[in-house]
Amino acid sequence: MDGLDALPGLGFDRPIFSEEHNAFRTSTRRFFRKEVEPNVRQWEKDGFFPAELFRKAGQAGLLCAGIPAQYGGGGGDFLHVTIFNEEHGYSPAGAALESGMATDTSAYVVLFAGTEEQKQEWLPGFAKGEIIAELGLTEGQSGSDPASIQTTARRDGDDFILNGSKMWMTNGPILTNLIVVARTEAGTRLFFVPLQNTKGVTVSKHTELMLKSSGGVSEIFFDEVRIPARNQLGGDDKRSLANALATVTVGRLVTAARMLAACELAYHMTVDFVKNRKAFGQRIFDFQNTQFKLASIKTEIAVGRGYLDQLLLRNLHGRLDPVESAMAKLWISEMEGRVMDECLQLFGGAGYSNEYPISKMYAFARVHRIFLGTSEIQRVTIARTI
Amino acid sequence: MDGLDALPGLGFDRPIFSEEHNAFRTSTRRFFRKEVEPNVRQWEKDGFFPAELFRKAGQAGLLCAGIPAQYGGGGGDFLHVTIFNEEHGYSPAGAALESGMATDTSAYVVLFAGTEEQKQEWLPGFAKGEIIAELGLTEGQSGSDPASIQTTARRDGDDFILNGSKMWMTNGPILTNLIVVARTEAGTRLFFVPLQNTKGVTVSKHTELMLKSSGGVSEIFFDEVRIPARNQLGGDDKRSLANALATVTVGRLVTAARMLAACELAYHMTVDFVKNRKAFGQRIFDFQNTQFKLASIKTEIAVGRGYLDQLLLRNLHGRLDPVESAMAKLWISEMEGRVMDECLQLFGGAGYSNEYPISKMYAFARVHRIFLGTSEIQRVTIARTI
Amino acid sequence: MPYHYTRELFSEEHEIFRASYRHFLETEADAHVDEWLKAGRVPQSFFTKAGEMGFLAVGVPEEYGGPGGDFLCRVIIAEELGYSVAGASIAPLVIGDGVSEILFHNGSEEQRHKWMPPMAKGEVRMGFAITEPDSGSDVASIRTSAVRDGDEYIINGAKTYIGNAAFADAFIVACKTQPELGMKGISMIIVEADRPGFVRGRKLEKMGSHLSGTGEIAFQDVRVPVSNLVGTEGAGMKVVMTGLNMDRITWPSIAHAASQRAFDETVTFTRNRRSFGQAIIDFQNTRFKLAEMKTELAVGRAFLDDLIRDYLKTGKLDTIRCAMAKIWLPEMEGRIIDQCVQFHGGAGYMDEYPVSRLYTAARLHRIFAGTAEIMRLMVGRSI
Amino acid sequence: MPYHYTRELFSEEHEIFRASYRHFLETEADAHVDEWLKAGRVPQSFFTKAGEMGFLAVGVPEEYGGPGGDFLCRVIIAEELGYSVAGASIAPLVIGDGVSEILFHNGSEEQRHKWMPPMAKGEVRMGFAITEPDSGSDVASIRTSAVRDGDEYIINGAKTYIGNAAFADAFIVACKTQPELGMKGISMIIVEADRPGFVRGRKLEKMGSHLSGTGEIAFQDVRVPVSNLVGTEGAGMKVVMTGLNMDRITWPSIAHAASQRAFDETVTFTRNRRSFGQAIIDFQNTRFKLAEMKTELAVGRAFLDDLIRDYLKTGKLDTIRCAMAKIWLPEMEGRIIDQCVQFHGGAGYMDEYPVSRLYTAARLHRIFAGTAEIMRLMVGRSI
Repeated sequence: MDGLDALPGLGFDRPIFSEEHNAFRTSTRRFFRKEVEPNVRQWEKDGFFPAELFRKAGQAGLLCAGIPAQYGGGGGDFLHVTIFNEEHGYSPAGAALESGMATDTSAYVVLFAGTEEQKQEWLPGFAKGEIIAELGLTEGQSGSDPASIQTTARRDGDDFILNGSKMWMTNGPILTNLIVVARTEAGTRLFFVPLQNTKGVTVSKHTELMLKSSGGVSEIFFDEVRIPARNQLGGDDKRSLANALATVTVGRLVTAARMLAACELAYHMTVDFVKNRKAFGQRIFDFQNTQFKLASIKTEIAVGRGYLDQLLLRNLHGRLDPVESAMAKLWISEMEGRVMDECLQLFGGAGYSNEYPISKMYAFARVHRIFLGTSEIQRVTIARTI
Repeated sequence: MDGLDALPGLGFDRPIFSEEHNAFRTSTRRFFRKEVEPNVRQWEKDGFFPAELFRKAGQAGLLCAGIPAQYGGGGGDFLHVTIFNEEHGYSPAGAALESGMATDTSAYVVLFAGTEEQKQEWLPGFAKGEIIAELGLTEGQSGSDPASIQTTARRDGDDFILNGSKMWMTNGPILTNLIVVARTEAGTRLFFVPLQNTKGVTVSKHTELMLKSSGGVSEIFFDEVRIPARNQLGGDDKRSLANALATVTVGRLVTAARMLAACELAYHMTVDFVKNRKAFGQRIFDFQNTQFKLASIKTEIAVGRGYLDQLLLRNLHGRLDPVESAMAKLWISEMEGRVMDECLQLFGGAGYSNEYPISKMYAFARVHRIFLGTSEIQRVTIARTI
Repeated sequence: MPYHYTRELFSEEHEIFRASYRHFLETEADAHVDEWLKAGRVPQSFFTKAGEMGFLAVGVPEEYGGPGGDFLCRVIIAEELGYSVAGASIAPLVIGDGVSEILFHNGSEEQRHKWMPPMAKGEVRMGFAITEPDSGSDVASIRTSAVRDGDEYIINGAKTYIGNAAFADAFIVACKTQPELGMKGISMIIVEADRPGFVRGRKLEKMGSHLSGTGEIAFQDVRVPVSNLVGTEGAGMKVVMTGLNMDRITWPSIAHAASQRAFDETVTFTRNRRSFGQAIIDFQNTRFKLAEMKTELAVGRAFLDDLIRDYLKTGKLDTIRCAMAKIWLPEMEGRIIDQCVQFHGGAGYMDEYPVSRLYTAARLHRIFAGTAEIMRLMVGRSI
Repeated sequence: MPYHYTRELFSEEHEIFRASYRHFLETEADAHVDEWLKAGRVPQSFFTKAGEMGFLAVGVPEEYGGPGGDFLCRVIIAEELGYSVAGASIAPLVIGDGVSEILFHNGSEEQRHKWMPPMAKGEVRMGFAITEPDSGSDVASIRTSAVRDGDEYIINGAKTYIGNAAFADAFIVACKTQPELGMKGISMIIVEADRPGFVRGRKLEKMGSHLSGTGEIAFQDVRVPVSNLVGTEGAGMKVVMTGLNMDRITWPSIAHAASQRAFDETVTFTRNRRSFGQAIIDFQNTRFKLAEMKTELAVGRAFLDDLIRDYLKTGKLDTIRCAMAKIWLPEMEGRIIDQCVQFHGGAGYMDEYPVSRLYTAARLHRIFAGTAEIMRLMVGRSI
């Protein structure tokens, strides 16, 4: 697990990656080792990790690795984004960053839904880590249902005036932009809204969550916020919302990849722990209960890995049925819940304190069955295909 | 589900098969439709399905499809055997045959452990369905642990004399041969023993099992049974037992394939049922509980399918870690237990009666966590690799 | 090892009743059940003996020919039957004598005097026929009709999944007397099996509980006198309900006892069977799983005892708590017996070991007498 | 909505005690817990008030300065604390007053007179220090030593995961006085926090239960008088045991009450929150899952009531049944609160909703006071 080049998976074949992917993985891992892991405890004390981290990641060529080079991206493919997210999951500091490094998904929103000019104007900023953006969909009472959005954008000459609020905005305190979904006279549209020094924008202090991390979410309020009309994502394209929401597959898959990597990390950490701790004169590993639990965990992870790698490949070749990403998100998040729970239990009292990453990984895992569409919503989506 | 050519899976991509594989699948499916399904109720009444079924399967080219042509086999690959077992699982009459059609695994025992002469002499009989054989490993008190085998073979001139017994011998009443694992002075060896008209061989009436099927298992006793020395599988090769036991991977994978296919069948049958039955004025399908359960089932099956197909491919390319087949057998048999249980529940009272195949599929599934190594043994095996 | 129950809930008299019922099951049922399974039915002699001993129609007072037992006698019968080896095969058949209770509570004096004495003697057995091919648990959608014609009803329709269908001498049948009233137009009518037009349909083969004689019955212009009406016209659902709570403590009690039996069998089996040089019980995984089962059995016992205590105090069973028991105990039974089969290994799949039969019998308990889903609907509505 | 309990187990006097403790928690704890969480500790004023009201060291008789409560008072405290919002943050701290009970049962007259009055007044708090960095639940392997030197012990060693480590005024410390005797060489010795050489180590940050002050303590040649020995030399394990069964009904009681709180919160939340045009509670999946939770709560309640009834009858708690409760109730709590968080959606992950805190607090309950694995070992051995 310690070598930068070793894949901290279960050791089985993953033939989906090229040499170039593996090199990208090494750079990403080095970044987490060098820039994140030594600093994360301090950031927790500071209250939030610095925006600077994005610029460093951009300089290292880690952001927008799957976005075409013509827009300033790395010109790689979907597996590059996946690898970045896997390495987030493989890092023992991963949970302490919350979902903070997953901004590539919002770059995809611009890529999928923006006009040519907008892509050329904004995407390079994403790739450099200068733009830190989120898709602003969820509101207090509406959840993630676009049909019930209350935020409005009213046309006023060459501008739009925004009113409303968005919840659960990851990286709230350091966000530079929000891609706000709002109702207009013409229908529901998206607006690329600068947040810093914009009149009428208020970003709440980040919300107190179950997981105490160095990242977090905020609520963001818009009170008569004036935005130039050219910031309307995709211009007047009626399909811009649908195009933007098509990134949901990207989001679900890379999150599934991050969760699964976190399970593999938890497994290895737990194996290390139980092989080094003794109770009643023998290693904890030597109890049959421990071995049976670990065998079950290893099996579940291997099954999830086999499944997910197949989907990643299918997505790379453009043959993924959208319901498959829903199933992957559903199953892997529920599997992660079981795995983290069992691993924490094998740590005993040590698992509950923050001295080992497992306690935060457990608390982080709990939100995975809720965000990006709850397990219930995924089941509704899947059931529609039956 | 009704077309002979449609894959009764979940409809997702299975790129591992060639056109030739698909044609083999169609033949196999036609065989189950024509030769098995209309007759199985009668065979249940008769007490056992006829040995004739094997000869018909042989004539149709379905047996030993993965065994090299030089030995009378179909000259196909491991995926052919897999397809044969999948089609057993996809057949609504599959559970009523018990494991009865899985004799290809014993052909692999000869292929893996036999001498060249033995392969040439015996394998064509397997392929024609004239030889119906099983590997005789399990005994009353020993389970499947080769170290504690009690059956003995003592050398007497050009012969061996066998004494002992074997349990859980699938197809007992119609078996022509048993590949008996026995202790000799030189170590544990295997003997290809003709059962019919052999002095000293007694085959018990088949055992009363939880699953009431047209197939079944027997106990077979050897009392001073005289066998020519040339029937010693692999001759004096010390590795013959290890070679024979290497077929365990074949057995676990094709059984996993059969179980997973049965899950897919159960899923489709259940969807049909709940879409056609009403309760309280609406279709059973329209209850949210039904939809959520089916969404979970569909997801579990899809995950298992993604996992297993990856392993099948890896095995085809000779890159399978043996522990992976243990994990597949463990996970898919436990998943099958959950799926059959939930499907039966959605059938309600109808699911408990034998009018629908689900009741037998449920009872068949129960043995899958026990045979070919219990779930506990699989966990022990997996834990050794941790 | 006999069934462990909470002794302080029972009187001395109940203890005697329990001991004699247990002895009866051991000698008259467990010892013969394998032959019965081969023959496909329980012989009349069993019922005759059971009647002589006072084990049938237990709740019926002596003046109507019954043994005059109380609620706790019913509980004892459920527990001991659940714990017996034969129970896995015969319980739905034998406990089906709950029909006598329903008929006693709802029937006319004439009906009581006519039916109770032969039922208590084991000479006559009745079935209870509600479910139809297309109705499932949704009683309102039944289609069997009873049309009044003078002093008679003319009955037409078909019923399925009826316990004791193959053997019963008469059935209490749910019929629509006023179809336009839906649920309120249902009446319960006694139909004797020897009436012209009564058709005994197929016996249904099942996964387990092989001796319950489950099957189909049908009515083709069957004429019965109006005096066969149980209770009043349109009161069918009320009649059905009188048996429900009792059913919903009976089956959880059977589920608990059957789980306890499987547990006890498994402790013995894993003590005696060795693997890798040690008794199976001495593997930590075995002990941990057995510890979980023992815990669940204790927790479930406490809940059932609470229901019994409630009944002894109030003379009633709370519908929602019974529904909870009908959810929880059979699901516990499913978990426990599944694990017991697993610890038996291949033996657990062979019918000569009780756990194999207990497993297939248990699967029914989450379905009949109100599926786990219907129970969840009920409890869910109470929130 | 207050906690539902089984009223007939409690007397009128207990009802008054419960009402006043509930009121106390609402006004003095629930109302302030958010400030306390920011400050990172519970203020002295809370303990002073608790002492004045007679809620500390409840089991200690009046002649030793305690309120003289009984077993049921302890149960009431556990239930009400478990049900309160503040409980998720403060329960291990407040219930830590069980130390007084252990000291009272095992201490000398002198120790009782010295420690009980200030503990009952809330002026002094004690910690109970067994676990060491390398010992886990395996008490026999502790290494902290106490060497006799004249009238003193010289103590050296380190303890971790000690509740109240950050705030307690004194600790009852498990030490090896005769290392060669293993388990039988362990003694419990009171160490005051103001002794030279006593080091309060790090406060350990945890997933939840943020106010319990869990942390490390260490001893560097700490000298205490031999009169600080609790009980006799080598009787350490006996002292530990006197508290165990009580712990093992306290935490299951808290687990049940916390689950009930989460359930009640979820019913309210899903009634008020709408999705796709209807209240979340009206989705069938919600009602089915709530029905399961309500069933589990009823079943768990019955088991706890049985233990209480046992105690009231015999004056004792059965070790194995307590272990079963310590397995089953916290695992039930895990299932229920997990599902409650799920039904809250994103809100369930925000600490302003009680279920978020209850979830992280609950995770500890399967670990401390004997892990679920240790409990399975014990129950497994009893088979």
